[in-house]
Amino acid sequence: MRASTWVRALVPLLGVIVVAVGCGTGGASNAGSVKVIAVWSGQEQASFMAVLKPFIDSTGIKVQYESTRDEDAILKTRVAAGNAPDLAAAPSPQLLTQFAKQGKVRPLNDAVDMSALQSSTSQGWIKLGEPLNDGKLYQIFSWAAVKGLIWYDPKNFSAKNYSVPKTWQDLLTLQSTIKSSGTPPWCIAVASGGAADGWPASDWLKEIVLSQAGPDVYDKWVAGTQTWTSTEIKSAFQTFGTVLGPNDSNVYGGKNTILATQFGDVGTPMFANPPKCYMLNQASFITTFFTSAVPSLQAGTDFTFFPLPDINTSYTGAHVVAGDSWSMFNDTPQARQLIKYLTTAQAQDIWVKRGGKLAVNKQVSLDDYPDPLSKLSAQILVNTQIAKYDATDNMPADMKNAAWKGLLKFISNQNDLNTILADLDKTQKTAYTAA
Amino acid sequence: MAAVTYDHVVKRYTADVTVVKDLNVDIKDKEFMVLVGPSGCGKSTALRMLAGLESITEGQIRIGDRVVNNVAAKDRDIAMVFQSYALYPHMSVYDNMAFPLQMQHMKKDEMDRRVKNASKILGLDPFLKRKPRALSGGQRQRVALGRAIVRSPKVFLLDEPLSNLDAKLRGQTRIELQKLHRELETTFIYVTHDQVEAMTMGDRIAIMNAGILQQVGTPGDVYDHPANLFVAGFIGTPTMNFVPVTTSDSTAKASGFEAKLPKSVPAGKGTLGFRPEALTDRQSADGSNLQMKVDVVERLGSDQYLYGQVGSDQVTARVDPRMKVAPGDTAQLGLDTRSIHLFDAESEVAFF
Amino acid sequence: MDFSVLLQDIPTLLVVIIGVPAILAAYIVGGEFLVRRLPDKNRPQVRPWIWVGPALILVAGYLLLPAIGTIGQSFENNAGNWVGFNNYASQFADFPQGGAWVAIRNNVIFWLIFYTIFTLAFGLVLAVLFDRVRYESVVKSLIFMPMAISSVALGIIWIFMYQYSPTGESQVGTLNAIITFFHHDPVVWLQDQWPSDKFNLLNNLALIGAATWGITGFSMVILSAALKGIPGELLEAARVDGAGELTVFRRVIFPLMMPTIVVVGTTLVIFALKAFDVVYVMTGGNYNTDVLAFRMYEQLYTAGNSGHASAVAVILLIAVIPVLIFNLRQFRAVEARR
Amino acid sequence: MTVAAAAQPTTVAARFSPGWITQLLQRYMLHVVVIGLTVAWMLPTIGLLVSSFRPFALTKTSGWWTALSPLEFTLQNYTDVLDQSNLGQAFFNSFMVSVPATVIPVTIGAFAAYAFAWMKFPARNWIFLALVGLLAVPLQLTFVPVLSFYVNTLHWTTSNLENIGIPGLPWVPLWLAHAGYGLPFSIYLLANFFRALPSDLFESAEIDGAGTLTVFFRIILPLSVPALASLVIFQFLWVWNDLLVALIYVGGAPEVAPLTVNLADLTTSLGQGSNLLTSAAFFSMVVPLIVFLSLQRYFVRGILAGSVKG
Repeated sequence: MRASTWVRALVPLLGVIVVAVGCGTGGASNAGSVKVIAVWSGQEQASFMAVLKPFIDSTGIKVQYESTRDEDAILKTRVAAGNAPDLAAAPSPQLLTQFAKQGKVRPLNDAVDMSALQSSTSQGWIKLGEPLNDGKLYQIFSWAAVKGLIWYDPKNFSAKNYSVPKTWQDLLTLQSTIKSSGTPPWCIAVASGGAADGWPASDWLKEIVLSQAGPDVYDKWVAGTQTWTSTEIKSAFQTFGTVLGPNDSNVYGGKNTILATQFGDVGTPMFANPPKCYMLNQASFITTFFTSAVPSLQAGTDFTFFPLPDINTSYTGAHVVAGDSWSMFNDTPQARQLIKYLTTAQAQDIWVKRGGKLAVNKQVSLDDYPDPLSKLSAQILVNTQIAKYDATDNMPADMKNAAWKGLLKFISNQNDLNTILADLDKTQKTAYTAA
Repeated sequence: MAAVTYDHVVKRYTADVTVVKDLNVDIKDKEFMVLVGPSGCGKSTALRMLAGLESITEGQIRIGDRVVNNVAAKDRDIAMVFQSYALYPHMSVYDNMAFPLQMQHMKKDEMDRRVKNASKILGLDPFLKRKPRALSGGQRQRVALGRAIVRSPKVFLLDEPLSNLDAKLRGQTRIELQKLHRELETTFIYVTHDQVEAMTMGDRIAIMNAGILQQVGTPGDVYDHPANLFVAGFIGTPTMNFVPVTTSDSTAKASGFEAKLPKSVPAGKGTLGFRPEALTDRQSADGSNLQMKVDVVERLGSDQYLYGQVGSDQVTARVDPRMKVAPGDTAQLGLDTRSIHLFDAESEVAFF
Repeated sequence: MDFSVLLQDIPTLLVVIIGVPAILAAYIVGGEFLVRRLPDKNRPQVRPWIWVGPALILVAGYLLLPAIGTIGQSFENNAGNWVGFNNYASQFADFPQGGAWVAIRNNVIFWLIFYTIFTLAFGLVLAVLFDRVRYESVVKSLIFMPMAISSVALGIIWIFMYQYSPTGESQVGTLNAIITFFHHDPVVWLQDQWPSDKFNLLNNLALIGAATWGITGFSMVILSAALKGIPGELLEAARVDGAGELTVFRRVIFPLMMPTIVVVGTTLVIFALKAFDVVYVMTGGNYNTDVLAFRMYEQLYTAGNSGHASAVAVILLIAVIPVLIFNLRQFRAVEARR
Repeated sequence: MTVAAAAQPTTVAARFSPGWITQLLQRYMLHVVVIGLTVAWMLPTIGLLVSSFRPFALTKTSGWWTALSPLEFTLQNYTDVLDQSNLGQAFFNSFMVSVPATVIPVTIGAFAAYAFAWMKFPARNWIFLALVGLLAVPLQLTFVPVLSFYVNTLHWTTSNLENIGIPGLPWVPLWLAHAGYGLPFSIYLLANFFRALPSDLFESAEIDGAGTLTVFFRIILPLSVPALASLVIFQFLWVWNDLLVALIYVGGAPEVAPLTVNLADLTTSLGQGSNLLTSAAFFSMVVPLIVFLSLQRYFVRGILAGSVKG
């Protein structure tokens, strides 16, 4: 066949394409739209969509929501390539702070009604949104979670006549009482599907640093000016060591189980009969894992929590919190409208009612929380005297990862502490300048 | 239907690798020309240059009057049968044969007629729907021929087409090919390393060695009057006897005998050549007789070959099968000096 | 759940399914059409570029230029200032546990050797064995099945397989269930400290095993295609010559499959050097299971340090060079045989 | 064969060995080995399959092999996936992504492989080597430069491509990306295959009057069906299962996001709903398996047999 034959054969095909192209559904939506990227998928995405619904209905603005588990990679690529979304929410403000430093996100001072924000949100949360300390607001927090909650099964406690510890000493006593009864007191699980392994252990450390060494050390630690080898941080590790016990003997299954178990499965041994451990430390969201693994569990009767007792009484009422923060990459009217909406009690209330999150906005009524436990944690959030944001989440990503990995090493061999801390110091030197 | 001319053709791959050196051959229209030579002598390259599969470094190749150096293979009006047959494995026998005609955009009925015709000539009718893998070696070979025939080309090129066949089939096919040549009345150019094929099939033979054409001529010519030592040794089985001699005037003195030469030659060193059939048990009239110490006796029924020593030279003789001789005997043999050859020791060119 | 959209948009799908190949065919036919307008002499000079052109443009745009940029970036810090070999120095610092050493060891020793050999060997053995049974297509499809599983799902499956519960508890993970069935203590596959806590082999092998499981279908299918390309007469001839089955395999099948084995082997070596998914999903590079591609990813996206990331990527590219030299020899040899 | 031969130690024969036992062993050994290996290979998949039908709570406390006693199966995981994901749209999107992203690199790769295998041009071997070397480039490194080229130079983003209204246009960057990333492997595999085809076939075709195109379409492609089929499968699988490249180039918007993105979204950022991934994995496997099974028959014995061998 010569070329001409091929050409003849192709003409009808090309015709089809041209016709198809011509018939394509043209036209863009004129109502305007906002592109949003966040990590929420699955049930969380459904909740977020419910939050957005009244906004879309009233303004007609289309919200193009993209969820991604790999937010670091996706967002960094998009932003670097100049294809940033209009708004992004991140579970770790550090990512957004990086963009603030690079000048990729817009200050929000004009975008939102600052006076309204100040009246509805505590100063601490607003302060967290000004990471560059230049008086400009780069991030706005919408929902939060309380960390450092010690979960237990009240039926187990009453069966053995254990009482909820009020002081750190009480906790240590309870710990050894339980241990001497033949059951390890704690359940700890730090696996998180690969890359994020280790973060649940950091919850312990952060809480201990804040409660033992106080908010100033905590802030310096986050900022990278408090070395890991300093006595304060080192003794925080050692305190965590007393919880773990020698060779992790205070924990169900020892180090192998701690390292190999997914954090969501941490509660399963506690609900076994007889219980294989009595307590675990997790943030407020862990309840959904409890109930999906053992659907018969009832909040309040089968599990409840007490806040981690204060280690150093001079810092009473100190708590680590975490939350979702928002940044604006493109200053469009639609983006402004949406971020403003997200600060309102109306918007935050919707997710609060659906469960799993606590509102940052003080105007959200405590009565809107769906169960007594979330109400209790919301109360802690509101009443906390010293609220500090999740330390590792606020460190540069490199530092954060190194800290998580260091904790994994610490769990596998507590005797390596000095080496681990020295390595972390090395990372600390580079991580803060790199980004 | 066309003559083919190689005119000072050279094929060079790199500066120091020249595979065909200054090839000059005129192949007449409708001639069956065989290119023969040991493997690596450049004969296939010469054929592939003609086919248009290799570029020509220097010189010209003409088909008819047309210089084809820069003509694409498909436009040279030739057909080629490959040693491997090169059948398209995914096409039926029919499609294989029709393929070149489809390439010419031939009308379907004409194409059909030609394929049917070729398949009849070659006896392929029962196999037209089969794929090549369902055919025997001989049948595949005929399909390859058929694919060449259908095109009615000006020139047929055959590159060792029989080397993949067994001995018996090869003999038959040799005859079929000659018949085919007569029927088609087309120029055939046939490449082989087998001198028997060359001798039996060629109208003329072109013998090549190391890229150089040694001699062109009819089989008889080449056999009886080899141009040089190489041709003499290459053509004929068992091979010609070569004995180093010292010549003076018209006698040649070897280590074990003396031979009378038909012509006088300058005195010096040379190589005397004679075919086994020139050395018989009949005594020579001119007294070129010699004694052979027999090592091996080979009886073939119609012939009897003696392998042995004459003086210090290894020699083969063809004697009457009735002659009684055993290894270890000394045989009295006569050399027929009418059919001896003498080659220059240096240039290896034949004096006669 | 709504499949109606699928039906609704089928015309679009058809346009794309027909249109894309049509455009590609139009390109090559059109290109050839133009080539034929050229003088005879120029055609062989122009034609190859028409045929390789689109491929070269795409590869240059998506891989070559970014790769060149990467090499440049590996000598710069984040601010774009020239830092010489500093980025490399920090990768090679603190032998044997610091910098990129663990990743280099895992990639260049563990992954390169075990992954490549396991996959080739399994693929070859399965291809040869399956060639001799009539239900070949069924077993082949079953072995191939893991290929159809995405890396995320593959990670989930193998986290399942390797799951660990403390000694004495009922094991949920398949492998530990088998092991404890034989009265052995359960093994912590992914964290194990064997043979020593600075030199973990077992958990690297566990990851490599999971990756091998996923990719063996690939090597089996290609090797099996090559095996089927070997003419039966050749094997019969060898058998007639008195060769045993092992000899037939060693002396006839294996050499004839060699070109294909080289292709598959090269691909696997490169896959081994690029290993990422399994590590990312299953261990996150912890417990001495780091690999270069994952380290690069972490440096790039987590640490936000493009200089370090680029240096790691360049190390990875350099590791491929021996493979390239081997390939160059291989196709020179093929060329010489023509 | 090797196993069957090895499984018959000669020392046993000396003691107790009625001939028929040895024969029986020998005859069935192959099948035992083949089926044994296959079952062992499938164990992880079977585990996943069984788990996908078990209630989530049970999978946390007991192994999948205990599923028969007590018999407790549920379709919950499957119905949840159907309810929570937008499978219809996602399947459609996946097809819109995978088909062209397979066709383009395989076709363009075949063009180039033909040139690399059978045409002469300057620096041919070096370009080819560079291609193989580029196989090793970590894709993550290329995202920013490529994407910024789209955005800053061509002003192409998914949403404005979508707005033009030509069907398939939003996916064009993704198609080309997959083509770019898949081409080195396509070319490497095909060129090696093409190179192994007997040159006599092409020369014969050339004399028969076939042009470059005819040789390519009527001889090379039909003869390379096994290689093309394998390549199509691999490229299709790679694209179908890809998550990261899709997220980078088209994003996760439901109108364009392929199945992988959709299924990954079934779990929350904290990992809740991971039970759905078991059933989701099977949803995502269906199409690749159909593709494999339908192409399977092209891996036939000896497509070259009878072409050039005596």
